[in-house]
Amino acid sequence: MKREIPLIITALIGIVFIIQFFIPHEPFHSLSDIFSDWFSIIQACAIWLGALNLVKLSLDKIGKQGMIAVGSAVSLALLVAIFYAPGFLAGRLPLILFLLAFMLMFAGQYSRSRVKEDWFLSVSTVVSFVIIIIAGFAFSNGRQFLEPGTRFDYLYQYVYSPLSATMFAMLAFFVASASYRAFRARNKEATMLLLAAFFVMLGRVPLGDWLTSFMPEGARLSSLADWVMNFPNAAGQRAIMIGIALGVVSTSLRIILGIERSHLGGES
Amino acid sequence: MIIPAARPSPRLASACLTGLTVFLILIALSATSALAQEPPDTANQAPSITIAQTPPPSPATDVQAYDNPNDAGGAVHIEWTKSADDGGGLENVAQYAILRGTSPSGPFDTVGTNTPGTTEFTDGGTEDGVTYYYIVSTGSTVASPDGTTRTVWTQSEPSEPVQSSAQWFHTGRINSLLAVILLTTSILLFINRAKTGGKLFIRKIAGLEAIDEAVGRATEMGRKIFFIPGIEDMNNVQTIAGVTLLGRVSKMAAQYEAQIDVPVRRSLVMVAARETMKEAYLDAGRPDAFNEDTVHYLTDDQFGYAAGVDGMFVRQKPATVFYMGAFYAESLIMAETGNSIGAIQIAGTAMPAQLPFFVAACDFTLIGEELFAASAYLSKEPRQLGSLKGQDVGKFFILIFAILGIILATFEVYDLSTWFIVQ
Amino acid sequence: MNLRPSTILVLVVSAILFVLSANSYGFALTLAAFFTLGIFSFLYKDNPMYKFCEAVFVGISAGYWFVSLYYQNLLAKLIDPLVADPVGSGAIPYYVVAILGIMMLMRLVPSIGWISRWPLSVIVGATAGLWFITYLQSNAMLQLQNTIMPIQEYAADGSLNWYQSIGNLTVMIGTITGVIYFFFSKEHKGAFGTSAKVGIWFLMITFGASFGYTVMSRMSLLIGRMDFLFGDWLQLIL
Amino acid sequence: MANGETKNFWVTLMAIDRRVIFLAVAIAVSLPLFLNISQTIYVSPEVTDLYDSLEKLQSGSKVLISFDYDPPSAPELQPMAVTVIEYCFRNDLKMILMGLWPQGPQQANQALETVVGEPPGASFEFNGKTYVYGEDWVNLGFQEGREFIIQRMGSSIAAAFPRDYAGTPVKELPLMRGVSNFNNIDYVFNLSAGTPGTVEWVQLAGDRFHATIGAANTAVQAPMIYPYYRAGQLTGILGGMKGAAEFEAVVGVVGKGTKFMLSQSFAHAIVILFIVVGNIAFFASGRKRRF
Repeated sequence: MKREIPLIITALIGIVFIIQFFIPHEPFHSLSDIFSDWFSIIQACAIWLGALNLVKLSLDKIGKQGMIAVGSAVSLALLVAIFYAPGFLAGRLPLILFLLAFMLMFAGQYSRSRVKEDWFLSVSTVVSFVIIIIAGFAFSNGRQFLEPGTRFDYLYQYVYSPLSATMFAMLAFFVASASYRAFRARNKEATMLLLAAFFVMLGRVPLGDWLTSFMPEGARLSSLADWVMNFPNAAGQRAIMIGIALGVVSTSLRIILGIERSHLGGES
Repeated sequence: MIIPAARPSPRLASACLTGLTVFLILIALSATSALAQEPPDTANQAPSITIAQTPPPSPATDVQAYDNPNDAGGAVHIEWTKSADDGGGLENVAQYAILRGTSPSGPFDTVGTNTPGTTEFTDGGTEDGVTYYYIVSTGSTVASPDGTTRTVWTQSEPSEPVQSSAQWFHTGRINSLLAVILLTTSILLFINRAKTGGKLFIRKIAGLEAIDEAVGRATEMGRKIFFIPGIEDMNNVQTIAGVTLLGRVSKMAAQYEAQIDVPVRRSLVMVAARETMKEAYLDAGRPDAFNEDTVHYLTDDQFGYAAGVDGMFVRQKPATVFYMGAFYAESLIMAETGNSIGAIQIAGTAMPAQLPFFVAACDFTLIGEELFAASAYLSKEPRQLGSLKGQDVGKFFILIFAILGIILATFEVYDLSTWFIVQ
Repeated sequence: MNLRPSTILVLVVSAILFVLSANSYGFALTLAAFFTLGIFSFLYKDNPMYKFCEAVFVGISAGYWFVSLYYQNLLAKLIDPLVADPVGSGAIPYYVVAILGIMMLMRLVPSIGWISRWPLSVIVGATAGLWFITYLQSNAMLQLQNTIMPIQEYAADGSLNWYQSIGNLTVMIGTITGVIYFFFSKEHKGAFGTSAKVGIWFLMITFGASFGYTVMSRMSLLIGRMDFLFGDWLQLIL
Repeated sequence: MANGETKNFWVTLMAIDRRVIFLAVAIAVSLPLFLNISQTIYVSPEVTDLYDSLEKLQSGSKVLISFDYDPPSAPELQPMAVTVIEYCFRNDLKMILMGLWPQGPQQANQALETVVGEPPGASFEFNGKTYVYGEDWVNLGFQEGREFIIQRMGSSIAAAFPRDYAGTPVKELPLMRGVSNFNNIDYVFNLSAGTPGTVEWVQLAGDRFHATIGAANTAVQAPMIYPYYRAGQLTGILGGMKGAAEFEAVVGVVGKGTKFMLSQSFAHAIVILFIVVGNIAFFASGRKRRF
């Protein structure tokens, strides 16, 4: 039951998508459309699951003190929200459901909470999560929550964007530091790699052309970088691409036929 | 191995049967009640069309409508010859409107428009089995005396009657079907042969010898070995391959009495890695030397994990570091630190964006599929071995066709490339 | 860090009030700059400020997805159609997927978490089925198709286009030797071994190009942040 | 011993604090933002090809622009988004905006705002012409479902996106009348930072449903999609910040891509310098190993 049915579902749905490619006739066309829609919704639920799991984990770390704080904050927020927007309860079913679920989870965790060092961080996570949820569900004009100027958009532009963008911008520093301390022309292969990287890095910025401005046009670094990208790079990428494609085909086949089951996660 | 091999069982068979029944019911349902019915097209609310006498553009001619090929029905393809005033003549064509009716005398409703210069349109809103007639109306914009603009239209002759229908086989995809059959059979055949104990040859993989040497070095220096099985969970094939290689490294370490340390990011990986190591130590005849805490969970956070591993590197100064599995941006941070403390580093990953950094920062790198090949070679696991061989069959045919095709094309004998176009 | 619950409460309430009331553009930019600098502070060393920003990031992004998915997916694609037509036969698939979606969320309850394998197998099966075809078609067959071409290519005036012809030859050799390198059923010896060696050179050039481009990418991200700090926030760049 | 001292010098140099390197990078990247040096932008063929394919579109053609990226990749992709939107307005192309990443529709709105100069709202004046939401452009919003959304769009766009980003049913938007699937889309412009992105658009929209696709990519992803460009599965590639600058050059706008090129030059120069110095120090300090 725990293993067989998932295997059958996997096989049937996989086969429908393959058959549909060769047989455009019904019912395969409609089935593949239905399954595509299912995919979309289940995937959304999976991401919801991830978000809720995160809250659960954080709650686990918060401990009693923090629980009281967060719990009070949430109740307070709810109160503020109700007074702030009359008729609030009418069109905001998901928010209320979420808050109820949150309270339940909260109560559940409360009974087996352990105080940990990083509870302040967990509180921050939970509070930020709750804030954007309230902003999104209660104060951003419902379905028009993405319009410029809503509170949801505000949080997106001034909190979410800088945080995520800076997180990734840090990689620039790490790349630079690694290029100083780790990237060595230690053998023929690495030397070749670094040389190609040089040409591409220089050729893809105006600096490269400026350095080789004594050369005739067409023989400057930018043209060389073009050539590297369009021919040897394309060739190497194509070889990798073909290899990966065959790998994907064989993995998919094994999954559909139930030979590969690692996605079902260990024992039943 | 960690994953139990597939075993057909009576329970499975009965479950299959149940599933098939459900499936058939679903099909029946969809056939009778059109499950994925889309809301009706609102196309006939298109702007009303004025037929003016002056100055009319020449009409489009030779309007041909036929069933859109290789589809699930519900679409008609329309082609026409451009108006004489489109790209010539008066040069006043602003757009084409495509109109559809159920009798040659009308009424006709607009189903879509297309830009000047075009000669075809697909109407995706037809009902199968209904006879339609199409006309193409050529529009040009004229200014009225009061300053506003309006569109004047000239209609073409109606097309011959047409019905849309669904096809049972997509004729442009026969080559694809052959490729599917070829690959599927060869992969399944090889898996089966591996299962029944047939010998399957896999070439020597240079990275594997480097592993032995690196483990030996750690013993000589009396320092630790670190093994990082990537940052993905057990559902990633790269992690599985990484854990298989961990088995090999552990066995060597047990034999040489070298110390090994495995920090992981996912709890499931921790469980799998412990199992694998326990088995490897048992294999090496040193089950007593295995300590479960060798494999330990750090944190789920990507950069937090990298920072944690970094700290361990700096404090414990390992002689050898292995990176085997799926990596993202943190690869760089770890490889840099490993390099700065002078460890020998061996990496293996199939993440294309991280490979360059591993090649530049590590002493040896298993590139892409080499990771899977190494894992298959070591584990002798029928699924992995068989798939690898099956893929090799695919590569073999690709190589043959490529070389043959290039020769034929260069000497202008035959264009083999047309065999591989999939519609 | 040892904050008392009362302090937290004050912080939280002020944060919420702030979200509800603040709309001043200048203040918003400072807020954004605060988070930017907070993350960058990690470069000096790991510190509570960074950890706080990271924690906020984790919470905000989870909440962002949560809200976004509700309105655009679950509401538009599941609840709307069910509300519009709750009893028709067209509603059956929606009920099925609603159940599957709930099964997915059941993972939150460890004792019946296994039921989430059902919806998971829909995801896995669909992906496997679709990829099986798309990768074969786009990444194998069509790539092979484009590798098969005459080496020589002529310019419009009928003369040999050397640049393109040499390029074609490069692509052919690179692709073929690269595939040979990833061929595991034959020992790398003799002519086959030489080809594989050429293949690895091509792969190295490819990785070099990737390397250069990745550096380019990472640096661009940093430039974007610096532009924000000095331009948008401090208004130092004209 | 002199030799020993030199060796020590290199060893010290190699062990330099990471924070010094970080500071050097920060300066190299920030300083050029304040400078104003004119640079010649060389335009590569893959950008010219993409521009030519856009030029072939008649006025009134429908262009689908998919925003598959989030704020971290915005420095690279936002300038391209702004330029392509400006191009569409100039050439009277109808725009259908959408996102396979949830942040996409908001990035689309921001790009529109950059071009128009104010939040676009329901209609606005631009270059003396009035543009109306629903007739000249639509924003379909985001749908989760990765490549399955593209697959679904192949049979019905209105089914894949039942409502636009603001909750209006897509069937009620005049521009979407007569747009049933990719058959009625003249061009797909994909701004992509990863998965789902260009690979999926090529595999499904391009190869299966025969749409014409132009790709704008982050530099990390760009090298991997060159085989598609060579095989004609893509009309062209804009890769990274340089691609953005080149695209601005061919379209004839001066945007952030061009502005940031100087910083980019400095950044590349310093990375190359680091690699060279690091390697010299490595080999001079004699830390070669068996491998």
